Amino acid sequence: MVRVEFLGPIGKEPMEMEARSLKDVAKRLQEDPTLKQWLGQCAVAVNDQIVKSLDTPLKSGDKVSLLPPVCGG
Amino acid sequence: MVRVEFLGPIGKEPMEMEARSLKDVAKRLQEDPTLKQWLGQCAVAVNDQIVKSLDTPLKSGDKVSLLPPVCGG
Amino acid sequence: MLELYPGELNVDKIFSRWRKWGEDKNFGAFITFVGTVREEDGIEALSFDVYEPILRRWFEQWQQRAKSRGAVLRMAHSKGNVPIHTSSYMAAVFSPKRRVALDLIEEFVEDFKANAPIWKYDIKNGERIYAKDRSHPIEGSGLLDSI
Amino acid sequence: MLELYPGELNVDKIFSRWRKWGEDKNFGAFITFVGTVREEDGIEALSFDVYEPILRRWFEQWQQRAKSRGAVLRMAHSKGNVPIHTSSYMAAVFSPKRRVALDLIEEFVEDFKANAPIWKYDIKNGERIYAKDRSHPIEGSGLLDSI
Repeated sequence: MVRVEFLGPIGKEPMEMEARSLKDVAKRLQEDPTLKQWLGQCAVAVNDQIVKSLDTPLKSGDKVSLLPPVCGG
Repeated sequence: MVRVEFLGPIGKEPMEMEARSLKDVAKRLQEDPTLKQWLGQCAVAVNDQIVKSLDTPLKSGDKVSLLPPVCGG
Repeated sequence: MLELYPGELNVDKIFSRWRKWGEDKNFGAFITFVGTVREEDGIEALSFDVYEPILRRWFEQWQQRAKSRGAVLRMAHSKGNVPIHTSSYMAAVFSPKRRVALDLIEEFVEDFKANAPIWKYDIKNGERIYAKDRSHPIEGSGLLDSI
Repeated sequence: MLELYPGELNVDKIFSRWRKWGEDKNFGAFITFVGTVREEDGIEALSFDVYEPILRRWFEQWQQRAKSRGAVLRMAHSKGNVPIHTSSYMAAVFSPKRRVALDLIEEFVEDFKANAPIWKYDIKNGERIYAKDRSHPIEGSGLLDSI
């Protein structure tokens, strides 16, 4: 099981799911209508490292975070 | 009479001289061997305005200042 | 070197502490940037969410970059509500000479705005509204929508 | 907005006063530059001559330039001796948004170094030695040697 967290304004409770790569997570999240407006704008981190490839492998216990558009300062 | 002042490290007392333009001042100062090392490196102000032309006219009471290389901060 | 505070920053106190830290380290240049909440569009305050683990990694990468140029970075940011006319963000560079400090403060502040994992909300009539229009997708966004 | 002090600057006090002045004026960005005397080549202190009338004109031109971009500049500088590890120079920009402040602090500090009528001396074994090698001829220098 991996844990998916939704940061900042997404305002959604974390989800647990089976996934062997980020591609599995993407497919699963695309089924969720409440995330439709967010997926195209979010960066993704695996265990707090920003990643750039859907082929990023996942193992049980990994944390996937979705980071919506930012504005610090 | 115009008054010529030597700023910062030049360390020379002010001079009074007759001059109708900066060209007159230049000619007079070029005769002074103690200024030889400074003239080529100094900017010039008339009444505290930096000027860029030797044709700048002067009248009695004007102040001419020589500004050697600077390093503030 | 990265400090997070609930609510507004005590700017003078942080400045003074940072300056004192650098005092005996032979830095010739010390630049600080202070970001203050502007009164506009009838807001009472801004509010911030910070995701600390990624913010710390992002900051440490910048600290390494600064170190390779002989400089040191410091940063402070607020979490939660920050009233108008008070400050939510401070950044600083210490360096031996001015050029590196002038370059770094600009690069660091701009990258902070583009990539630091911090989310901003307007507080209006007590409501917390995501500042969507002023927010920027982090580099690499859209990955999960790309199949 | 231009302050001259005998000896070293009280950096914290000047910073705090400047910041308070800007506090209720709805500036979103406040950048300060602090220049500190480095220990090098066995100097005890630096020493400065300032020619105030031209410095004030130079500063007022910059203030007008800043104003046309919605910003305000402040500056403090020492006259006379400033011991190592203490500060001789502070500059600040207030502006509504960060971009103008980042641009202006760089342009202002660089032009200050190139053109402000201030002369620097090393203090070594009690002697005051003109820092000739680190000094820059002001724009337009050499006029009186050009015939």
